[in-house]
Amino acid sequence: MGGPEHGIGLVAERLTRIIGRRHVLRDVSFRAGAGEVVAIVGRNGAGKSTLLSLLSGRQSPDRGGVRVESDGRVLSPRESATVVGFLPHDLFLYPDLTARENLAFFASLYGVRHADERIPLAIDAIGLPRDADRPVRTLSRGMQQRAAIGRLMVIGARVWLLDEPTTGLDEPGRAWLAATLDAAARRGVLVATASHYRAEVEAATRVLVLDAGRLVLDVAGGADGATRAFEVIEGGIVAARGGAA
Amino acid sequence: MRSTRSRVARVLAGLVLAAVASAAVAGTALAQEEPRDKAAAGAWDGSWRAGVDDSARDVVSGETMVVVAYGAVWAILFVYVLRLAADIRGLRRETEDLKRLVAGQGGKPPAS
Amino acid sequence: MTAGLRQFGAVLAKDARIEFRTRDIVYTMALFSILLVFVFAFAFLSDPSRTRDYGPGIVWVTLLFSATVGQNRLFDRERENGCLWSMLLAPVPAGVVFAAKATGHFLFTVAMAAVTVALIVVFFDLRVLDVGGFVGSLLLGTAGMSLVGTLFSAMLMNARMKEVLLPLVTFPVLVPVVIAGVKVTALSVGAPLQEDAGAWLRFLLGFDMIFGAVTVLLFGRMIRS
Amino acid sequence: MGRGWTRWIGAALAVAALVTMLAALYAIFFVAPLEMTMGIAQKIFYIHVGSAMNMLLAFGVCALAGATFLAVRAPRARAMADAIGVATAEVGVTLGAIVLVTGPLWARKAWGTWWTWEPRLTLSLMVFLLFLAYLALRAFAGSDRFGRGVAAGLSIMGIPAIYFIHFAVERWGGAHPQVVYKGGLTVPGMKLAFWLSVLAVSLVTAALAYQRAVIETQRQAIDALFLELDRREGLP
Repeated sequence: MGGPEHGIGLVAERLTRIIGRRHVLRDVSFRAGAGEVVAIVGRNGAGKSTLLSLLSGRQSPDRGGVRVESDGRVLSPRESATVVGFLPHDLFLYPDLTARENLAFFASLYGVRHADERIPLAIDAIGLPRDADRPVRTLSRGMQQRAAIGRLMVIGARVWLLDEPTTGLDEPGRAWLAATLDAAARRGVLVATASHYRAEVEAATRVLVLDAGRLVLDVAGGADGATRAFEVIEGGIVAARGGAA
Repeated sequence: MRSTRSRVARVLAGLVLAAVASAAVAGTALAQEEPRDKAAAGAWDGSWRAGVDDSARDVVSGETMVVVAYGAVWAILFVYVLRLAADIRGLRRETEDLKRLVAGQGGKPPAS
Repeated sequence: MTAGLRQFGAVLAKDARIEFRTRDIVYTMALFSILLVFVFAFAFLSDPSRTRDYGPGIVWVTLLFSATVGQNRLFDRERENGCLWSMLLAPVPAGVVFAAKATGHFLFTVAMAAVTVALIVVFFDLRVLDVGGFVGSLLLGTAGMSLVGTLFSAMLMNARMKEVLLPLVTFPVLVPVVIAGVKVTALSVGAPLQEDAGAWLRFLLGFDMIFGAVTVLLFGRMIRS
Repeated sequence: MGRGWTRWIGAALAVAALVTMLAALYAIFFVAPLEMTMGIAQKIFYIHVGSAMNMLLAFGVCALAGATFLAVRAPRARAMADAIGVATAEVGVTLGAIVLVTGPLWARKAWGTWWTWEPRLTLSLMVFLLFLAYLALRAFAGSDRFGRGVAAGLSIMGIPAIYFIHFAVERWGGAHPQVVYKGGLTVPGMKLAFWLSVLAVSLVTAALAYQRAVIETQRQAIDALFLELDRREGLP
């Protein structure tokens, strides 16, 4: 696992998000470094999407904060925006533009240099050469998912935040995603995904378990990490309280 | 049971108040409305004074106007004070819910 | 600064491309405005010699309502996949995103207005004497509408009652634009008002500049509040 | 703000408002002489203009509160700004209702029509509409921070909007600004009645707005308590 000092780092400090009279997220703190693949798991409504939304800057926390570091230096909001890529549940793609046009638009928005070389590479990498010129609206959910990941590649994000990226992906699609995330991690990208699937948790280098907005488990990934995580989710709060104390 | 009856009563009171108010306004308007054709003398010079019509000025006595005006002022202020009272009653009800929850009698906190 | 301009261009080009492909904003506005013109044509007991009196009013009511109808559709493409935030999370000043969207709306509305106003001039037999003032007031007025309208249509993108809220919020602010616009349009078709069209045009320009600054500054703050 | 302390201020404001209002009414009906052209109906003028001036003042305070809400990060300051914003807006709408009821009654006697586009009357109508839009945004554009931020944005934009509306409405009836009806405040008795009623309406506005702000602060406190309950719910 890359040391947190060099390369990109993401620090969440006592993140709290309140909506109406409920704590959607309570005092969540963790630090992740380059090369890590962090799986964020938990029941529906545990706060997974909210956590990713806060990490990306889509929502601002009621208490606490998020910092992006590069080689130990804290990045400014503008710099952070350049390196953080967010793939929310609603994909961030214009349905009336084709995949290629979407990638070109975001490349110029992020000021990506020699985009004309990066885009074809990304299109091949995400396996959409034939469908790159059809409006995204006409693609299947799985293909749209791939195009959305292509967006992260094109803008050269060093932190990937993905909200349930496997929805709509078939078996080969899931395998492709796992391989893509793994390759990205090896390149020093910090990957964080909210997910349900055991396979994804096992492939992760680290597992964060959220329950009712609280971070109840933060352990290494792999087979046993996944087992403990899903025990905690099924067992509910009491078992985790005992286990993690 | 008491709360729903008082809410129904309050709604009825509000409706009656609104009906009376609108009847009063309509009444004064209709009472002395007589046909008045505003033949546009020449081209409109753009000024709002073109609408001035001195013949209709002294149709309703000044006293009525003053009574209606100051009556309306007090009515409007009174309605707002009623609204504040309703707000306070709402706060008191929410405090009751809170006390019940804190005392652990269960029950879900009301949706915010 | 050049980065900002490039990003402004990227957003505007994106909107133009989508609009060229789907045409839903311009069609919505064009159809709505043409229907409005027909309604006006039949609604006014048209004494042909007096069209000068209500012609300008019709132009501006049609323009205001069509622009607002277009506003509601302007962010539909953003709403579908949450794309407004895809732009705001990029290293782009929020004001640039706002300015590009407002400019987009301005261009679409001007394109629609060209057709609609021509129709009105024909249907209501308005003899435009001062074309400069006539066109100038339409451009400056539309700019004001685009600035104020785009700010609130962005904020109301997900609001349930946005079709009602948007006019309720923007019309009071746009009353001066309509007053000034109708004045200049009336003067340009020869209404006998002893007024200086230039003064009203400067008034519209002042409105656009001040509200341009206010809306650009407010956008970032309001979207993230 | 301790309970006793706030209750004391609320009561003091209410009493002051009532006393001043009674004094103003006395001045209006017993001190100020009858105005020649309009007779007794001119007495509507005092409360009408008093309310209109205070509505504008309320809008200014609402805009300041809106600016604070958007500019400041500290939660307590934002909550206070939000409370003041909604309080001044609601009382502003109440004053607007008074202005738009007494206005036509006044216009009927002064100019023979229920409504004229006299510059100040028109401006009052527009400020009233802006307040309504503000409250509508708070109600329908989201009850969370975002909805309040949009309403705050409108209140800030209201300031330049009012300037442009005022300018345009003044010149709407021809290029030269209209000679605005001064209400014939020539005699000292009338001036006393006028300024007393402006003061009276100001105190009424302050009393009502203060009470509404206190209610809003208490509502925020209750929300915070529910939140505290929610926070403790998960702990053992």
